[in-house]
Amino acid sequence: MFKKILIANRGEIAVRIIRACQELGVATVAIFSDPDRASLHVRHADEAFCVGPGPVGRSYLNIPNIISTALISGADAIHPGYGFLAENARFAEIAQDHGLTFIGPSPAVIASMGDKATAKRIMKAAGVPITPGSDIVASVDEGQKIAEKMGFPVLIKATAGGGGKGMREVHDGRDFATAFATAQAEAEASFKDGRLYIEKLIIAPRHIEVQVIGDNFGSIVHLGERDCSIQKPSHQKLIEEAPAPALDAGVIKKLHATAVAAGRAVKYTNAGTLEFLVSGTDVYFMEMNTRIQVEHPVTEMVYGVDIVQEQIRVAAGEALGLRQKELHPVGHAIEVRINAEDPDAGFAPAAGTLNAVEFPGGPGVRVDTHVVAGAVIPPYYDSMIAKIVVHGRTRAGAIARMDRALGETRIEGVKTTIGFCRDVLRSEEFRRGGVRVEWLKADYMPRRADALGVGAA
Amino acid sequence: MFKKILIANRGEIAVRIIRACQELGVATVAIFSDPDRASLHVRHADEAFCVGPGPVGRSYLNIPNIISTALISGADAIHPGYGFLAENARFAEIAQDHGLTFIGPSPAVIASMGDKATAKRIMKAAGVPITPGSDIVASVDEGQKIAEKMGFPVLIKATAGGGGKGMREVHDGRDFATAFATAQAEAEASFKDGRLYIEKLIIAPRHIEVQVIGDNFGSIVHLGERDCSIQKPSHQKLIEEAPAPALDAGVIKKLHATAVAAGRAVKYTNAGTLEFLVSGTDVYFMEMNTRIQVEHPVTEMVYGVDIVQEQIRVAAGEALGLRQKELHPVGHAIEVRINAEDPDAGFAPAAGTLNAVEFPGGPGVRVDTHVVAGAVIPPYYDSMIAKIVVHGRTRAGAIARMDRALGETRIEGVKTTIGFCRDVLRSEEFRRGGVRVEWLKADYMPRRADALGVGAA
Amino acid sequence: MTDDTIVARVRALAEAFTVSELARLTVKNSDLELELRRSRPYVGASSGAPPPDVAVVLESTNPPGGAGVPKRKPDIVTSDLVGVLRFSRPQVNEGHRLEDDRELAFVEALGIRNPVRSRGPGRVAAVFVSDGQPVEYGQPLFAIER
Amino acid sequence: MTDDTIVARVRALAEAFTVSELARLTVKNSDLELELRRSRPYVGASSGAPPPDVAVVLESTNPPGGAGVPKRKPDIVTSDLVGVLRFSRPQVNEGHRLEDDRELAFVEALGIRNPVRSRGPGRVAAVFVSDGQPVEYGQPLFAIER
Repeated sequence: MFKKILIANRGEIAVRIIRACQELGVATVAIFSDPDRASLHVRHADEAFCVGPGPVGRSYLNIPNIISTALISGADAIHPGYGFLAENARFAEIAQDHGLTFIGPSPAVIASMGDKATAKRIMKAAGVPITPGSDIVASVDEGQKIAEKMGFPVLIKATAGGGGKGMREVHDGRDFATAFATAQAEAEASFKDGRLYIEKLIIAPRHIEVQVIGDNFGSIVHLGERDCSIQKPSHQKLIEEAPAPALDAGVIKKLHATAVAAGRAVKYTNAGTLEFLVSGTDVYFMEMNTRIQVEHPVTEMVYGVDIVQEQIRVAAGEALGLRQKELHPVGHAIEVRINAEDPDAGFAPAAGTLNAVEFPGGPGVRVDTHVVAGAVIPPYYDSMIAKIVVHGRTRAGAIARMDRALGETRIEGVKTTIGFCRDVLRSEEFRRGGVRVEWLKADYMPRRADALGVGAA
Repeated sequence: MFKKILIANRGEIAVRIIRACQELGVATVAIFSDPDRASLHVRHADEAFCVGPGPVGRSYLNIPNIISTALISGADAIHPGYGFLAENARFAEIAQDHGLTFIGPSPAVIASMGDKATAKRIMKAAGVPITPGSDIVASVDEGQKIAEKMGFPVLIKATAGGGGKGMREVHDGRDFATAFATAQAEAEASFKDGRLYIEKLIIAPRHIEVQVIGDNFGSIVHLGERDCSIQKPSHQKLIEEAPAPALDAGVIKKLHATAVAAGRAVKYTNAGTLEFLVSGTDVYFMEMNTRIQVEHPVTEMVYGVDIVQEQIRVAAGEALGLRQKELHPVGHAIEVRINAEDPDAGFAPAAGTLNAVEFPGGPGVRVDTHVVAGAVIPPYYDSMIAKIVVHGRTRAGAIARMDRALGETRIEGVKTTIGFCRDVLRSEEFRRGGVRVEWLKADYMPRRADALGVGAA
Repeated sequence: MTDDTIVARVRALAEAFTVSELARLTVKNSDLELELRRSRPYVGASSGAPPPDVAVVLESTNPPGGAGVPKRKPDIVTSDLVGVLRFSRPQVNEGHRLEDDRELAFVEALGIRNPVRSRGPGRVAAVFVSDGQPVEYGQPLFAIER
Repeated sequence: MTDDTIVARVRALAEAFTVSELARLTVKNSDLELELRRSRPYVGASSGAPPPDVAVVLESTNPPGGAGVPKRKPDIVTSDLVGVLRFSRPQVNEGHRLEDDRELAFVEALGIRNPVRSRGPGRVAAVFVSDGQPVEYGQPLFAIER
């Protein structure tokens, strides 16, 4: 086991990692930027070094200062958390070059999964289902043939596309030629580049992801799936749960098997997540995240596994202590992200001082945060200030518990997502379970804006 | 289900019960005494009524005011929590007479289990093993015979006894006559009453208790055992855990079966606990507590069951939703009681103002409390200010987690049990598991006092 | 001092007094003079007897004002019980003069009418409650100027 | 103002300045006059270039004291890097007069010696660090009176 780990991150995830280290008996080194001096991660760590001013480029992305901190403090490993340098293969390499263990997969795997095209190619070769897509289509006739073979509906997309320009959904073969011509004309006009390709249209997909963890000896297990379909219009996740509700048992089995097969194919080590779009019984690989994720606690709660501790253990060269046969989810877990932002004003971030901070407690409630009353939310970083996670025997019990927990939560001084998320949890669609990714933006938010009499985001 | 429940209690258990009600969608009425006006249970409840001044006789034991509060607020049930009126059969009866459901067993069961002699007689008749004991022994010869039949070691006790006077341990039959004579002389001298009786001496017992819960239709299940052997010299519990460590599987099975059989014998309804002394593979019934217990969260964490919600459900006439076959403990849970008292001064209670209050968070940590920063600990009530409960996959993991959690806990303004309990958790004996009840007082505390250079408690 | 402050101080002192062995307690400082007397001996909370009555005399000791005489603070009559308040007939209102000690209202609790008395003559300075209202322990009901 | 307060204010202002597009920033109020200048153009944090140097001039604008002239607050030279501090030879000590801009020390980080310069002549008013000490970003190293 490591003697001392440097945590190359801030916020709740830095606190989370320090907790895992403490429980493993490993000393911790925190890094912080000037405005984070009073943050909980600085207080909880054994040592803490200021690595730069507020802007991330000069502090949390300041590779020389971070590596230097690791070296002068005598750390033997670096945990990158999520965001910042977590999926920076170069950083992982530099760390290794300086004799520091990077707690994550190999730089090569980080790099290949970081490039979406490479990742899809590798996954396709490993037999993982990906969204079917063509190369550039030379003519409308060729396009028609490809689309017929792919099966409708399809999406005609401009290679130079963006913002929906030069994009057309086609649900019936008879409409293909017209749609192709319109898309081409629009692409020409918008980008001066009329080249098109065709992709299978995934109808009303849900965002389902599977947690995997592997060791250096070829063992790899999955820790089930998470449903992360409640996303802001910017596609940032807002509410996550495990297991995925209202999902066919066969699909769940397929997701788990696919995730483990994909992990094996890339000889994956450490914790990672395979993100899928799920539509009906169809499953499509989107991307693989080669790091711990914000929403990992819902998995921890249903599997009773400390994923961050496992990350550290396998990085230290221990064999995975988890056996797939012994891993069964118990009950249901939900996470709500408390962000300092105004959901009814397009989730505009709200910097400021937290005049009052009170978090919930009692049975089945977990709070991960780095703030206390009086904390200042600096403008430089993401707006998440806490994660409230609950566990219940049933999904309905977990929803009731989250409603109760959010009712106990009090944040004063900045607008937050608390009330918005509480309302979402109370909606009939969420309670039924299994909403598609677009639901929040396309259905829920306009309805809410109408009810509140405010402009839609 | 009930519409509105009055919580006839204060402190963390009142908050705990309000949380269960909220998750069940039941409205809540809090009662409070003048000095508890700012307590969290008052803030979290839907309604709150002051029922009297600080002294418990005029507030939390003020039956007329409590029943009147229930009636004028339109409550249809009363949850008594623990302590105060929780095991007062008369209160349960009065509540029922006023059309209020008392959330607990029937007044008759409360009364019979509340009288220790009656409880032992009933349990003995039901085949539950109790500490063997004789009636008054007429002569030394009769005593010798009884002792030989019981098997040594035995305890000779004065019927008028107390404080160890007139009490003698006898480990060998040859020493009986002398010990009997000495005890008799001592009892005569101390109490002017030389009558003696003989009890089997339980060697180095552990305090193990079993949680049961029954419904109104004859279903009863157990939720496993808790080890509560870490007790203050006053025999108040300080650290509890589930499951019991270092305990023979056969003994555990016997405890569970005995508890369910005992519950069935008294037609037990609602939640209750059977307390046993365990010595080697021998098990002796001590008493049954006919209420929720302080340490119920360790059971909740390993079984994933909300015991307070179950109490409310069965009291509302629902059939028990728990099947014994589906109830399996997962991992290990430990509870530490944070009391406002000085462990190194005989656990002297410390009233005062909590200048700073910070509780731990993160994975596997549960906090039950009624205090926030600035709270005043009134002198009228027990000194417990919070319970920190942790869950881990293994006992070692749970101990490491508790150590971490206690390290994050900060209470300023009064002395607390935090540091003391942290030291106990770090001791070799606790880590090995299975210490006897007397260990803390007889071994640990003198050793600690020596090390600290302070007088033993 | 606001009325709320007075009520809070009276409550705190009355509580300390109630659990004490004292028969009479007098407190004087710059802005408050307060005397607490038992109307009958304290018999203990656990005996099931009703809590002892506490008579409260409040008097300002501020330097005399424009009128040349100290203005007396009114007595606050509070509820010892949780129940529903009912006015006694004839109903007293603000400004009403009480010739003698009389029953102003009763707190109905568990079917029993518990009288609330004026504890002597005076002028009803304020009525804090309405008929049929639930009241809690210590809740101010009437203010009486002596 | 204590030195700590000055350092904190300088840091906050220097940070705001660094991310701004400004070439020069002057702040004056009752007890502090501060001027920030870039020694070379700001090229952006993500370019991999070292962070821009910031020259700090601190001057008290308190009314003249007994001597009749304002006493200048010293410049605080801080570390831009995390590393191990080594004094340059010959080692400067408190009271040392610097004729010109010179290298006072270097911060050794990742095997590279990063010089710490006096940024002009002056008198070494304080040395806050010792040889071989780990230093963090923004840590005060020397105070120089101009």
